[in-house]
Amino acid sequence: MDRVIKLRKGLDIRIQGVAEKNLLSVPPSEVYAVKPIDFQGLTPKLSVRQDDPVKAGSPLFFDKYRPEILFTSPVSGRVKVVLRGERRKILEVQVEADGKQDYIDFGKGDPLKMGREEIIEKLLNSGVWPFIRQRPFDFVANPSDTPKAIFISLFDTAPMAPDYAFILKGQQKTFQIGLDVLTKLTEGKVHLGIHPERSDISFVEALENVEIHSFTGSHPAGNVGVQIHHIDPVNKGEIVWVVNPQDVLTIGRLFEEGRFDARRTVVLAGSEVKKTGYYQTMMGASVEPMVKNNVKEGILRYISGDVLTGKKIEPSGFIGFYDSLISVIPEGKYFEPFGWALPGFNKFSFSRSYFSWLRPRKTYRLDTNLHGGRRAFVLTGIYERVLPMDILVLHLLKAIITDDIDNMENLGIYEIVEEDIALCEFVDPSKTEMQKILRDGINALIKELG
Amino acid sequence: MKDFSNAYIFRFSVILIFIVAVLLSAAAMLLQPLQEKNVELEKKQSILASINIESTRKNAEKLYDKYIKKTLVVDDQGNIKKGIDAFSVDMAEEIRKPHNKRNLPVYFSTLDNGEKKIIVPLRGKGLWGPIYGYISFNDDYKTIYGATFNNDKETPGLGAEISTRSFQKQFQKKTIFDKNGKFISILVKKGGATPGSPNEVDAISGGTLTSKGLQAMLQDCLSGYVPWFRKQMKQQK
Amino acid sequence: MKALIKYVNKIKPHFEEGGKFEKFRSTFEAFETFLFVPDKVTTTGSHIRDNIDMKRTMILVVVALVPALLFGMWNIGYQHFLALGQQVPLWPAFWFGFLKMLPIIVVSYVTGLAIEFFFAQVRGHEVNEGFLVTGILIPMIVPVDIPLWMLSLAVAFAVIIGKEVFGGTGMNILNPALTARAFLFFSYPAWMSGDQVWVAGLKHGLHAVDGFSGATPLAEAAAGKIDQLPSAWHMFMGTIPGSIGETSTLAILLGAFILIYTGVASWKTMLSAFAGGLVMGLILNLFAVNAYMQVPAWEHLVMGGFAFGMVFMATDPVTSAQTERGKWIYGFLVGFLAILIRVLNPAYPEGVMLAILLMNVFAPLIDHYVVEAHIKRRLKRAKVSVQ
Amino acid sequence: MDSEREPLFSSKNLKLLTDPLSDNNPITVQVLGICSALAITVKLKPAIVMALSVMAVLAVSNVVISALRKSIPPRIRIIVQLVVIATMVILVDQFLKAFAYDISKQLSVFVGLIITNCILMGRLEAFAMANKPWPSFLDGIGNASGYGLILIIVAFFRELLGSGTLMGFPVLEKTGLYHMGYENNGLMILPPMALITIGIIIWIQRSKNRSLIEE
Repeated sequence: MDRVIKLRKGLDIRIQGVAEKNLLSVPPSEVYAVKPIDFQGLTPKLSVRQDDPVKAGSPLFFDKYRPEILFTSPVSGRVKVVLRGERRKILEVQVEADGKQDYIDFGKGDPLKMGREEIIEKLLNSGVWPFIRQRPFDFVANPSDTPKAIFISLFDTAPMAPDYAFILKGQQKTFQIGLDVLTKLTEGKVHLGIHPERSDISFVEALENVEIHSFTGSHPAGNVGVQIHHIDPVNKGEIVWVVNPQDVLTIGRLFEEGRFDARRTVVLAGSEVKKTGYYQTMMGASVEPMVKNNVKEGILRYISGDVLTGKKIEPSGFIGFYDSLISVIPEGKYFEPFGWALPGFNKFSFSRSYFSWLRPRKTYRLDTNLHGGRRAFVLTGIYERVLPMDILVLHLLKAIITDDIDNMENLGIYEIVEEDIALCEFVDPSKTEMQKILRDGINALIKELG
Repeated sequence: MKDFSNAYIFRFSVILIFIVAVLLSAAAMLLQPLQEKNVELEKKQSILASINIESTRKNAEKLYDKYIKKTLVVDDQGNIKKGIDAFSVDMAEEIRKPHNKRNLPVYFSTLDNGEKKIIVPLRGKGLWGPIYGYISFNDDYKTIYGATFNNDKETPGLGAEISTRSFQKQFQKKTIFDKNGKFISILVKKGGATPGSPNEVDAISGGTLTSKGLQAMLQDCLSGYVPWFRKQMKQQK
Repeated sequence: MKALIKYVNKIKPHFEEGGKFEKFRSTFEAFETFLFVPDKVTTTGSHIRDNIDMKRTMILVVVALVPALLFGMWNIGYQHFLALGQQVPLWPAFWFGFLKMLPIIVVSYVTGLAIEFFFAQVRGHEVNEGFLVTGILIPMIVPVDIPLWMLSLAVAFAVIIGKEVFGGTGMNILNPALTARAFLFFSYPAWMSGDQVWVAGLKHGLHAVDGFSGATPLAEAAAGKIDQLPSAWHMFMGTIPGSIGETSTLAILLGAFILIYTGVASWKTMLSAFAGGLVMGLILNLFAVNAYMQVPAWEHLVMGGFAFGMVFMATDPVTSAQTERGKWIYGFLVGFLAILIRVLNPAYPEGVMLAILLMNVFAPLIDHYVVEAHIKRRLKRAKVSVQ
Repeated sequence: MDSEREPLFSSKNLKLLTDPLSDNNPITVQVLGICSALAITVKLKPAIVMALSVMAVLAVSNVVISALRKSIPPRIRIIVQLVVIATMVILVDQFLKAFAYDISKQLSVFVGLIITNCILMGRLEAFAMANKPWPSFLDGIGNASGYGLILIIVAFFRELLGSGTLMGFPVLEKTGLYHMGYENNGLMILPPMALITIGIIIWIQRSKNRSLIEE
């Protein structure tokens, strides 16, 4: 806590619809889903068939190339359907809940007294392991690796993101157990990134076996990738692991209660939501009970995750595996006569190219309109202004486009994942699909590395 | 490939060199007179141009012999230098010498109507390379009858305009002395000559530096002739 | 407006894949996006996007050019009537200049856009907005009496040879507007230099009153007539002969403010370019052997096209250095060379054009070294962390 | 001559002549000999003379080297080739100075620089050293024509647009274009324009002939 890392670059998007801080309950969902597409680079292989009965913690599918990594059901019930997309790609495995919530018992345990192997086995068997992801590349961690450190960002700066201080309140004990588990997994330290103004200091101060780092600044200061970059950057050949704060709780509960307890607090936010707030629900739950009769009129976009990096879902879709936020914003399918020429008092922009800079506190009802056509890269210097990392975004992207593997490595592809350049994509006047380009680059790199 | 002995290589080289040498010397010997003639013809054409006589390569020789009656070389004191052929003086070398060492060629011409003209060569520096030419005077030794300038490297459309007839025509009837008989050469005035001025011509618009070079050339080359010109004027009186 | 949207939507299918006018898709797209911000929504990646797009960016540059443009129009008239020995009020002078300027702007846009559309059509990509700026920049850096066919030819040359040969906007190495000017300068020097081209009418036989030379301050300085330079105040305000948009440093600074404030152009490039010019000016002052070299360094910054070039040309994001560190180096060298060429080269009174074009060519090299240094720093960090 | 031998203009031999004109043009495809192309294409006449000079030098050198190919010691073959070219170039230069003085003045050092033209050394080494005199002769003519063709195209445009003349004949003046305000393009006279013209020729050639675009 001695040194505060001040990040000056970045942008807090002034979007309307930030959730109010009240805990709300919601009728339980009837159907739950685990979506293989939530995991980067995963080739799923089913271990259940339609209509098979499952318990909370029963495996639904596993990683074809690392069969020890299981993905398990959050509830007990029956496999309702396996949804497939193009070329029979598995999109969702839906489970119809029986309402009884029978758990598989994985046995309680004190992580501090357990061996590393034992802990890993417990995590793998229960399906909790996939909550641990690795950097580079944002894949599910490989149990045979030993990371040089593990990072947790205790605050999220993305638009309308949940306040973890509010969610974690009172669950310090469980959180500490989760941390104890993680300390056993790495040779190095477990690092916790906090924001002095947004995090609950008393909660943090009491934690043990963890290194705490303070950050200040706008989005993406809360991105764990940005924090890694400033604490202990990932170089070629190095691996670190990252875990979301709520998932530390899930890990904690596995050791505390001996079962895969999928409860999660999910924020419902967005300008089109009538009653925003913190809903007590489960991972994989349908959003339908939350949004039904709770959104405004119009064509809307439902997003599991934040508006910069989340995935588009249906109004009856499911909460993503790693997500604690459901955003609902208006679709932007409309024409705007001479929109590019108007003064634009009502148009949010990072640049001062519209007169909206006159009112620095105003918030905006942002929609999904692209606001322009796709063009070649023309402007320079703008991307680096929203990325508080020592990375030349434009040159990295150009290296990816030209398939220049050496330069991708040299320019830092190991350090960033989609969420880190989401803001660059947001501000880009050329409307380039940067997140997609980056993922394509990572895939190309992995193919090259073999 | 075949392996050749050192001796063979040596023999081969000698024979090759011998053949080449014979070939080249033969060509040089046979062609040199023609080549020198070409250089000479060009010079003659240029001299003729300064007295406003257009010539072709074919008739230059004949016209030159017809119009150029006499040549001589003077020094910058106005004395005639004996034993030097005016035509073979290389101005490029002369302007590198100090004024008092220069050989200054003079050509005398008689036109069809019996008028006598005096021609002197010019050479100086333009913006990018040498500029050169000839200027002819009436036999009052001060009024210009004609002038011709050439250049190798001036900017086309700007400096290179000095080679056009329209620019050269301006010099006709100008004089290199003022009313009081003081030598002032010809001034190439940027922005246009004062109307009616006998000593000024218009500079080339946009070709300021070439124009300046031309003025300097006139000043430098003509000044050497002034003493001799004055002597001739005195004799005429 | 509603009816128009409806109409556009009605004819749209014809231009989409499989439609009967599929070939003209990019032309349609250009017109559609000109009339409206289209109804395209995000599909991948970020769900919300900034309101700024290339059209907005480019239009802001045009807005930034407006003060210099308006001043230029007035100055055309002012200089013209000054040459006639008349003093006229603001509006007649402006009107005269406006009428002079209008055909130049129209020709520039029509030629350039026609070619842009043609290439977009042939290559099947979108029409790029870059020409919105180039099309107004070119008229502002030529003399007022330029024959329109020459201008049209220069625009065509700049767009085809300067841009399309390299693959279109974003790929070009040389600034298109300056390419056009360089084309004119070398092709038709009589129309781009000398004392008669900078004031409307002089080239066409207008007889100026005595004492009015029509020469630009740079031409006076190059000719060694330092004492005849207009006062620095006049040069700053811009009531001097010169290319249409370049004379008023004040109007240009206003534009610079707009560009920097909206973040469209790099303040780093501008600042370092002015610094570079100042440094070279001071060096020349130090070793001055003639009157031109003694001209105070700061006075160079208000003379000729220096300010215009540094603010609007050197900052072109495509042809300038693309790394932030590179921009410092690039800008400095542009300013430095501009004054060097201006003062020490006898043939080209205005060095700004050549300096920028030259540095355009070297910008990728500067970037290369900046990126190399960046990579080296990153690799070093890797070694440190291993220990 | 004798009927058993391959005919003088067999299709294979014809190909030697025509290939370098476009598909394997020494300037636009192999990008050789650009330097002289820049310098002497301001006017059509010198360009033609240059083309003919190169043709003479290349054809004769090709024949000479081809005839001697079996007796040239490999170790000194480059020098021998150079000597043959240099001799030919000097001869051509001398002839031009004697019989075409004006043009030789315009060509100035560039006739001499034919010696360093990569096309010549390239053809001698690649073709004449391995083929009989007659095909070598055709190869020389063909490559020199390919070179000359580009030179002449470039010079045509440069003289027409730069000076308004063709072979010194004022074509544009006759059309009355000048009265309409047209002016000659000074840039055409400057060396960079030759490069740009060649660039445009390459551009057009490649967009017509996709096979020339390398991966």
